Amino acid sequence: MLDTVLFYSFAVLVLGGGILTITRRNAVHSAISLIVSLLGVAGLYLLQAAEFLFAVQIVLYVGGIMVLFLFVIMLVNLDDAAKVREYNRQWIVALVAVAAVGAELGYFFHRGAASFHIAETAAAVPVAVGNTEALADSLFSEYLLPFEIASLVLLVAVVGSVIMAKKRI
Amino acid sequence: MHPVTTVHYLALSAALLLIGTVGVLTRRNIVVILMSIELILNAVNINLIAFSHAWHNVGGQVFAIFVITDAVAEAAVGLGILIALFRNKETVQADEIDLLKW
Amino acid sequence: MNPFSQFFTSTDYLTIIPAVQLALFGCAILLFDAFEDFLFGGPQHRKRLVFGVLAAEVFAGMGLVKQQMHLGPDGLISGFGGSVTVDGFGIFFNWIFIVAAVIVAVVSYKYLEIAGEHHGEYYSLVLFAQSGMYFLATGTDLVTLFIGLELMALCFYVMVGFLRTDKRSNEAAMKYLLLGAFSTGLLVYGFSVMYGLAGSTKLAIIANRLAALPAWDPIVFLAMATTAAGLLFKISAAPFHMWAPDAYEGAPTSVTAYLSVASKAASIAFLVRIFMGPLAASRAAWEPVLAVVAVATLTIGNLAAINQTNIKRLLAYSSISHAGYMLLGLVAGNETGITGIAVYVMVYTFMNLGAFLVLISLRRKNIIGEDLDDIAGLMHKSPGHAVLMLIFLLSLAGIPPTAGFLGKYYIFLALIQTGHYALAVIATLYVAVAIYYYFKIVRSMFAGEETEKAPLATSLGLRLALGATGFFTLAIGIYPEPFLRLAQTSLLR
Amino acid sequence: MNFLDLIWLIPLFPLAGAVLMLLVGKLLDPQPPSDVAVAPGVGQSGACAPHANHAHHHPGPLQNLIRLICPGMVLVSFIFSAGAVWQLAHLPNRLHQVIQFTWIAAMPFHMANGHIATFQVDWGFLLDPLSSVMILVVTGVGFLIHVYATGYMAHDNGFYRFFGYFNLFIFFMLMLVLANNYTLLFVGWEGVGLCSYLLIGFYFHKKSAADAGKKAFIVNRVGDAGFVLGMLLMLSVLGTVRFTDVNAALRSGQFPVEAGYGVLTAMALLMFFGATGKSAQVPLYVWLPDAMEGPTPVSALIHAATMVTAGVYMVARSSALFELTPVAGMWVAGIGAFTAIFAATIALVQNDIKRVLAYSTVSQLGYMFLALGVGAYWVAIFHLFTHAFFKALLFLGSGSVIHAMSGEQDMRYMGALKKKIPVTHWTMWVGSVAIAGIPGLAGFFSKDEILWQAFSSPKGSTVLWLVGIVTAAMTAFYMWRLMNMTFYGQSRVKPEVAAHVHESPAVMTWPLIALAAGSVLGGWLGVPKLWTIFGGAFRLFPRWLAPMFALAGSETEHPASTEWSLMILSVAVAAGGISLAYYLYSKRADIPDRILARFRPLHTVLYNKWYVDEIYDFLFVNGLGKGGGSAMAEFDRTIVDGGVNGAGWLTRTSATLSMWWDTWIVDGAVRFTSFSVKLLSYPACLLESGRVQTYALFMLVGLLAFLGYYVAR
Amino acid sequence: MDQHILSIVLLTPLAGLAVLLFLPASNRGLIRIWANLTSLAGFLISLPLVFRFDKNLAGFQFEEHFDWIPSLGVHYHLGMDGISLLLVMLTTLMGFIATLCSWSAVEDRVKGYYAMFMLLQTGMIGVFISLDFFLFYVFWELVLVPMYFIIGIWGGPRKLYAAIKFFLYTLAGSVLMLLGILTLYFQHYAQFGFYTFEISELMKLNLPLHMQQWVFWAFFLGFAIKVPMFPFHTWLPDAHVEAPTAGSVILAAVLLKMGTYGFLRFSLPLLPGASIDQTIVQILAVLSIIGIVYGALVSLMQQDWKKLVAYSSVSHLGFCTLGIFSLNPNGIAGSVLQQINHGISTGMLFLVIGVIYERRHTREIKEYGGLAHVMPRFATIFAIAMFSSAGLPLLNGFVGEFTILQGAFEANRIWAAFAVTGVIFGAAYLLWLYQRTMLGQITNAKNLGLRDLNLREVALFLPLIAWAIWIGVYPKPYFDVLRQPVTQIVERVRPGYFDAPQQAGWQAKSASDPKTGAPAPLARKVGQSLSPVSPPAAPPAILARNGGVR
Repeated sequence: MLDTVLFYSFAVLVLGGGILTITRRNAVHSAISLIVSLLGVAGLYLLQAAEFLFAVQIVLYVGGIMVLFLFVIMLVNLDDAAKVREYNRQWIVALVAVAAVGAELGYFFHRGAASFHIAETAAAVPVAVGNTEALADSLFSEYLLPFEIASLVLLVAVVGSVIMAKKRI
Repeated sequence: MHPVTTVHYLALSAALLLIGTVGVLTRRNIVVILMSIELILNAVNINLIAFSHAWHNVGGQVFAIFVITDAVAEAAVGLGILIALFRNKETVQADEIDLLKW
Repeated sequence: MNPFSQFFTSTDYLTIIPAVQLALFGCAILLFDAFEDFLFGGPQHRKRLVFGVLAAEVFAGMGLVKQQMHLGPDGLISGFGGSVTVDGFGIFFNWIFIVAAVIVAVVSYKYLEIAGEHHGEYYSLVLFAQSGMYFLATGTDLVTLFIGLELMALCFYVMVGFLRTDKRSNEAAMKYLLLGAFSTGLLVYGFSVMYGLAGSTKLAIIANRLAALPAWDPIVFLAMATTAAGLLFKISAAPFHMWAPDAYEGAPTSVTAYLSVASKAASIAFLVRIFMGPLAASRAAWEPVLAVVAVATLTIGNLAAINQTNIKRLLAYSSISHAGYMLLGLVAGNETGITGIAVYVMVYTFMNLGAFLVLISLRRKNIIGEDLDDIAGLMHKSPGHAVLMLIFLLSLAGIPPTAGFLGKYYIFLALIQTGHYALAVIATLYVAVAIYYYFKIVRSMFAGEETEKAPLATSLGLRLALGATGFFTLAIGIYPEPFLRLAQTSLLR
Repeated sequence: MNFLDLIWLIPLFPLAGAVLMLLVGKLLDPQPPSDVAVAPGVGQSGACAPHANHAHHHPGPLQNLIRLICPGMVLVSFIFSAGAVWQLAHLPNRLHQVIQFTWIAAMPFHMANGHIATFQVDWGFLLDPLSSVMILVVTGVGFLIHVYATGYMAHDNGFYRFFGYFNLFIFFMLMLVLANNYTLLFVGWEGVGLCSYLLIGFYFHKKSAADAGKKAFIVNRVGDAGFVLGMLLMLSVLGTVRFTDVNAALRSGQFPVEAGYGVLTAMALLMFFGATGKSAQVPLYVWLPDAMEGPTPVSALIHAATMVTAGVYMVARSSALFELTPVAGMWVAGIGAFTAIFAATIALVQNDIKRVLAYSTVSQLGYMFLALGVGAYWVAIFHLFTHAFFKALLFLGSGSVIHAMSGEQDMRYMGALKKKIPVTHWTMWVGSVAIAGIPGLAGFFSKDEILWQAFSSPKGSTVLWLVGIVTAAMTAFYMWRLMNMTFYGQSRVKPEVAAHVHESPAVMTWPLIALAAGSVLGGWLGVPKLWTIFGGAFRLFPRWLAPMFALAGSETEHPASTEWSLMILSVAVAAGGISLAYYLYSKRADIPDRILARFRPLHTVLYNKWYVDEIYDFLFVNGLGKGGGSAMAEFDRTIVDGGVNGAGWLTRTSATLSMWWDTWIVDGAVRFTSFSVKLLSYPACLLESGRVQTYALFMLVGLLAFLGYYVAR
Repeated sequence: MDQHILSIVLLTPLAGLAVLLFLPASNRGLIRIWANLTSLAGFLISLPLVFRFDKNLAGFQFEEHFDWIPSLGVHYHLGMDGISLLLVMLTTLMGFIATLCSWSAVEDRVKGYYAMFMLLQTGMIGVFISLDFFLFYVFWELVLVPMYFIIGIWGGPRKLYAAIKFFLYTLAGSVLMLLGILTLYFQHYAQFGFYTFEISELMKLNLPLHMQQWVFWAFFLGFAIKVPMFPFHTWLPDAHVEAPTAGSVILAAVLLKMGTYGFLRFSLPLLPGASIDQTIVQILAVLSIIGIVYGALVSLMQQDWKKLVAYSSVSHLGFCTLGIFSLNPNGIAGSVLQQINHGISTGMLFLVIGVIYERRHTREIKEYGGLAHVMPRFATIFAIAMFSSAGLPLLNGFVGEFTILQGAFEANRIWAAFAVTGVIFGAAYLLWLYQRTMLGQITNAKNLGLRDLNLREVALFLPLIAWAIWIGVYPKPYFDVLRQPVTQIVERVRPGYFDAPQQAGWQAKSASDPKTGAPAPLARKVGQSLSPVSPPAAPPAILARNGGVR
C-alpha cells in the first residue's frame, strides 16, 4: 500500500517535473524542474530496490544537471530568452502526433500486458547480497566489456566537448 | 487501489517518454531540448529498473548505469557543440539553425 | 592464476583484440598530439599521426586475421559471457571499417590542412569511432551494442562538427547530435522493452524468449518498432533519414565519407544482428514494415537527389537510397539477402569513398568545391579524376561491369529468390532515376565548362586512395569471384 | 552458238552498258562547268545564268563512244534474242528454262493446306513464246528508240546519264520478261519503275519533272503492294512462284472453276491490281500522263512501248490463274474497257501533243486488258506487239515535231507542218492510220481481233464490244485531230519559232521509218481468221502463242457474216472518226470553238481529265480548295503545293495526326513521367526544411506509422 | 587460334583502347590513325570467322568457356551461330566505317571520342557472342555508357537531353529484363539444384506458362525499348538527331539490333510457351505493325532530315519484329537478314546525312534542294542508299522485306496486308526526302559552293553499297548461314513444325530437307487426297542448265 502511495507520489513528481521542464519559458526554471523530475525517478529506483542507482542518480545525474544548468547561465541571456517565442511553429502537429503515439502505446500496453506476466511470475531469486554488491558483481563480470567501453565513451565525451568548446586547441 | 505492477511503471515511463518527446519536438531552446532528451533517457531507465525488479536480476540496473553514462556523455558533447554553434551563430534557438536544407 | 581469469580469459581478449588495438592507438595519438612540439617538432608535422592510424589498422587487421584463424568449429568465438561474438560476419564488416578508416585517414590531412582544422584528436576520434563500430559488428549483448553505438555516435558528432569555425559544420553537428540523441532514446527504449520481455540483455537469450512468443505479439512489435526507429535512423532510412543530407553537407568531406560508409556499414551490421537475431522469429511482423521503409527510402533518396546542385548533398541523398537497397536485402532476409548486404556494403565502401575522395580533391584553398559548377569541366582539368569519378558514379548507379552492379544484382537476386517481385521492380526502376542524377554530375564533368583554373588539391595519400578505390570498384565488377567468397564468409550462422 | 542457253546473257549486255555509263560515263561526256540550276533570286552573281537549265552544250568527241556503246548493247541483246527465239522455234515444246542459281533460298514454310514447302526463288530465265515476243519487242523497239535518242538527246546535259538509265531500263525490262518466276519478274517490275522514276525525273531541276517521277514511283508502289500480296498468296496456296510450276499446279485440275476458289480470285485480283499500277489502268493510271515530263524517247520506250505493257504481260503470264477465276476476268475486262473509253474521252480535247498520246496509250492499254479479261490472251499480246510499233512511232514522231518546234508542245501553236518536216509527217501519218484501225496496217488487225473477241468470247458481251467500238471511233478522231492540228490546216506557229522549224537529223528519222515499216507489217502476223486467202503464214502470231494459252481462242461459234459485218463496222467507224477530225480541224477550224462554246461544261470536264487528278488530290493530296482550277498551270501548282505528291491527303492527315500523337502522347507520356518524377522530387526536397525539430517530428511520425500499422492491421 | 578467335575479336578494340590511352591527346593525327587502324584491324580479324564458320553445324561454334564467377554460376562463355555471325560482321564493318567517317567530323576531344567508340565496339560484339546470360547483360549495359558520351559530348544542341533519355530509357528496360533473367536463374536452381546463367542450361527449364509470360514481358521491356518497338520508340529520334554521325550510324546499324537479337536468342528459345501464346504474339505483331505504319507516317511529316531517317528505323525495325513474331522460319530468317539490311541501308543514310551536315551544319530539309547539281556523286550514293532502304529489288532491302512478308503472311494474312503498306509509305517518305533535298533547283545560295564527296567519303559507302548489292543479288549464303539457328529456334518454339507433310509435286525437285538443308529424297507422295494440289500428270520439261537447284 505504501508502495502504491509512494509510486504515485513519485510519479506525480516525475511527470510534473517533466511537464514543467518542457513548459517553463526560462531555461533555468526548466533545469530546476528537470532536477525535480530526476529526483522523482530516483525515488522510483528506490521503490524498485535499486539503491545503488538511487545514489548514482542523485549524486551523479543531478550533479550533472547542475552542470547543464551552469552552461545555460553561461550561454543564454535570460532576458533575451524570455522575450522570444517559446515553442516552434509545429507544436500543434507535434502534440497531435505525440498524442497519437501515446494512444498507440496505450493500445500496445493494453493488448500486451499479458506478455509481461511471465516476468511478474518469474521465480524470485533470493537476493543473497546487497544491491550494490550484486550490481558490482554483474558489472565486473558479465558487463565487464561494456564497462570498459563506457570508459572510452567518457573519454570521447571529454575530448569531444573540449574540442568543441575551446576556442583554440 | 490496484497493486503497483510492472505495467504501471511502463505506463509512467511511457508518459515520461512522451513528455520528453514533446519537449524535443516543440521547444525552441536547444538547451531545453537536451533536457528533454534527458527525460526520455530517464523514462528508459524507469523501464529498465522496473524490469530488473520484475525479473529479479540486475541486468537492467547495469543497463541503466550505462544509459546514465551515455546521457552524461551526450549532454557534454552536445553542450560543447552548442557552444561552438553559439560562438558562430549567436543563437540557441533550434529553428534558427537552418543553413543546411533542401 | 590471474584472479581476473574467470572474467577476462585469453579467449575474451581474443574477441576484442582489434578494438583494444584501436583504442590504445587512439589514446596514444592523443598523447602524441599533446606533445607534438616535443616529439616531432611542431604542428606542421602533425600529418605523421596518419602513420599512427595506419599502424593501428595494421594491428587491428592482424587481430582480425588472428581471430579468423581461431574461429571455433561452429565458426565463432564468443567472449565476455556472450557479450561479444566474433564470427565471419563481424570480421567481414571489420575489414570494411579498416578499409574505410585507412582511406579516410590518409586523405584527411590535406583536407583538414586546407580547412585549417588539422588536429591530432581527429585521428584518435577516427580510431575510437572504429572501435565503437567493432562492437556494433560483433556485439551480441544489448548493452555492448548500445554502448558501442554511442561510442561511435559520439565520435561522429564531434567529427561532423570538426570545422569549428564553420557555421555549416556547427549546424550539422548540432542537428546530428540532437536527432541522434533522440533516436538513441527511442532505440534504448526498445532495448529496455526487449530486456523486459526476456529478462536478459544477451541476444541469444532474447532470441529464444521471443521465439516462444507469437510472431505478432504486441510488445514484441513495440520493441521492434522503437528499436527499428533508432536503427533506421543510423542507416538513414526514411523517414528517419532527414539528418543525413544536412550532416553530410555540413561535415568535413573526409568525415562525410567516413560517416556515409563506415557508420552506415556498422549500423547495417547492427540492424542485421538485431533483426536476424532476436527479432527473427517475428519476421512476419516486421518484413512489411521494412519493405515499406525500404521503398520509401529509395523514393525519398532518389527523388530528392534529382534537384540537388551540391554534389555532397546529392551524394548524401544517393547514400540514403543505397540504404534502401541494403534494407531490401534484409527484407528478402535469406542467405542471398545477407550475402547481398555484405556485398553491397563492400562495393558501396569503395565506390562511395571514391566519389567523396574526388570531392576532397576539389576542395582547395578558398574553393569549397562541392557545387556542380565546381566539378564542371573536370575532364579538361584532370581527366584522371574525371574518369575515376565516372567509374564511381557508374558503380553507384549500378551499371556493369562496375562493382555497384554486383551489389544491386545481389539484392535483386535475393528479392526474386524470395518472391518479392514488386519490390524488385520498384528497386530496378529507381536505378533509372538514379542514373539521372548521377549523370548530372557526369554531364557537368564532361560537357561543362570550367569555372576556375585552380589545380586540384592532391597528396600522396589522396592519390593512393583514389587509385585503390578505383581499382577495387572496377576489380570487383570485372572479377568478383574472390570478393564474393569473402562476402560469403559473412553469413550469420 | 547455243543462244538458248545464253538467254541469261541477254539482260546483261544492257546492264554492262548501264554500269559503264554510270561509272565512267562522265569521263566520256564532260559536263559544262556551269551546269547548275539555280532558282530565280538565288545565286551569287550572273555567273550562274538562270537559263542554265536549257543550256545546250556541244558534246566532246568521246560522246560518240556512248552513241556506239549503248544502242550497241541493245542491238547485241536483240541479236541474242533473235537467235534464241529462232532456236526456240525448233524445240518441240517451245520452252526453255535456264536456272542459274537459287536467288532467295529461304526457309521452309507451311502452306495453306498445312503442307511444308520451301520458299525459294530462282535466278532463272524462261524463254517461251510469250517471253520471246516480249524480248523481241523490247530489244527491237528499244534499239530503235536508242538510236533515235542519240540524236534527240545530243544537246542535253547528262547525255551519258540518260543512256545509262536507258540501258538500265532495258536490263530491267528484259529481266521482267525473261524471268522464270513471279518474284524475279517483280525485280524487273520494280526496276523498270525505278528507271521510269529516274528518266521521268531526268530534268530533275524541273520540279514538275521530279514530282512526276515521284508520283509515278509511288503510285506504282501502291500497285506493287497488291502484287506482293498476290505473290504471297500464291506461295501460300501453291507453294511456288515459278511460272512452270504455278501453271502446272493450276492446270492440274485440282482447282476446278466450278468450285469457285475465292482464294484464287483474290490472288488474281491482287495481281491485277499490281498490273493496273504498272499499266496505268483505272484507278492507278494517273501517273502516266504526268510521266510525259520525261524526255520524249523515254515516253516512247517506257511509257508507250514496253514498261506500261508489263501489266499486260504479267496477266497474260498468269493466264492459267485467270482462266480459273471468271470473276477476276470480268473485272479485268471491265476495268480495261472503262479505262479505254475513259482515257479516250480525255484525249479528245487535250492540246498538248504528248498528252494526247499519253491518254491514247492509257486507252490502248485498256484495250489490251479488255482482251485479257475476255480470255483472248494472244490477242492482247498481239495488240501489245503492234501497239509497241505504232505508239513508239507516234511518240518519236511527236518528239521530232517538238524538236522541230524548239520545244513547243501545244498543238494550238502548230499546224501546216507537213511540208516542213515531211519525213516526220509521213511516218506519223502511217502511225495514225495504224492506230485508227484502217485495214492493212497493224492497228487494224489487233484492234479488230480484240473487238471481235469482246463480242464473241464466252466471257465477252455486247456491252464490252460497244464500248470498244465507241473507243475506236474516238481513237480515230483524236489521233486525226492531232494530225490535222499539227500538220495540216493553217499554220498557227509562233513567228519566232517558225524560223527554226527543220526536219530532224537522219539518226532520228531512220528509226521513225523503221517503226513505220513495223506499224504496217506487224499486223500481218495475225490476220483475221476470216481472211482465209492469206493462209497460215499470216496467222503466225496465234500459232506461235498457242502453247501458252491452253484455253485461248475457244470462242463460241458465230456465223462468219456477223464477224464480217462487225469488221466492216469498225472500219467504218474509224474512217468516220478520221473524216470528222479532218472536217473539224482542217476544213472548218471554226467549228471546234463553237462546239466548245456550246458544250463548255463537258469540255471543261474532259479537258480536266474528268478531274480525276483533282479528285485524287482532294482525296489523297491536300489540294483541298485548289483543285478546281481550269488552267494547267494551276493544276501544276496544285500538285506542287500538295507536298506529299501522290502519297496523299489522307496520308498526310494521318501522318500529321501520328506526328502529333507521337510528340504529345507517346513521347508525352515519357516526358510526363520524367516531368512528374522531377516534380515529385520537389516535395522530397522540401521535406528537408532545415529545421531539426521537423526532422524529429518525421521520425516520430515514422514510429507512429509503425505502431499504427500494427493497430490497423 | 580457333579456340580463342572470339576472344580475340572481342578484345581487339579494347587492346586498341589500351594503347590509345597512352597516346598524347594533343596529337590528333596520330590518334585518328591509330583509331582507324584499330577498327580496321577489328574488321580484318573478324573476317576469318566467315571462312571458318561451318554453316552446316547445328549449335554454336568457336565456343570458349571459362568460369568467371563460379559462386554465381557465371561463365565467360562465348560462341557463335549464324545469327551472331552476321551481326558480328555487321558490327565490325560498321565499326570501321563509323570510325572512318569521323575523320574530319570530330575535332573536339578526339581521344575520348575514339576511346568511346572502341569501348562501344567491344560491348556490341560481346552482346552478340555471349552465351551466358550474365555476361550478355554486362555487355548489354556496357554499351550504354560510351553511347551516352558519344551523344552527350559530341552531339547536337539538345545532346544532353537526348543522351540521358537514351540512357534512362534503355536502362529502365534492361534492369527489368534483369529481373526476368534472375527469375529464370532461380527457377533453374529450383529445378536442377545448381545456379547457372548458361543459356544452354536455362533452355532445359520447364516453366509454367504464367511464369513464362511474366518473364517474357520482363524481357520484352528490355528488348522492345532497345529495338525500339512502338510505343517505346521515342528515345530514338532524339538520340539520332543529336548524336554525331558516327554515333547515329552505329546506333541505327548495330545497337538497335541488340533488341531484336535478344528476342531471337532469349525470348523465343527460353520461353517457348509464352512466345507461342496467342495473346502475346498478337500484341507483339500488332505493335510491330503499328510501328511499321506509324513510323512511316511520322517520317512523312519530318522537317529534320535525320529525324526522318530515325523514324524510318522505327518502321523498318517493325518489320524485323513482325518477322520474329511470325514464329516461322521465313519470318525469323527474313528478320535477321533485314536487321543486316537495315544496318547497311540506314547506316548509309546516316552517313549521307553526316556528309551534308559536315558541310552545312544543318539538317533542316528546307535548307536544301537541288543538291544533285553540285554534288552528283553524293546524289547517286544517296539514291542508292534510299532505294536500298525502300526495298528495291536487287538491293538488300527487298530480300529481307519479302521474306519477312512471306513469314508474316504465313502467320496471318492480315498482318502481311497491313505491313505491306509500310513498303508504300517507305517509298513515299524517302522519295519525298530525296526530292526535297536533291532535286529541283538550288534554292539556297549557301548550297552553291558545296563540294562533292572526296575519296575517303566515297570509300565509306563503297563497301556498304557492295554489300547491299550482294545481299540483293545473291542472298543465298545468308540464308545458308541462318538455316541451322533459325531451324533450331522454330523447332524450339513450335516443335514439330518441320514434321508437316512435305508438299509434293512442283517443288519436289528443289525441295530440300528443312532441318539440314541437304537435298531431300524426292519425296513424292502421290495421291494425297487432302492436298488440293496433286502432282501434275506430266510436269513440263525443264531444260535446266544446272539441273535444278542444289
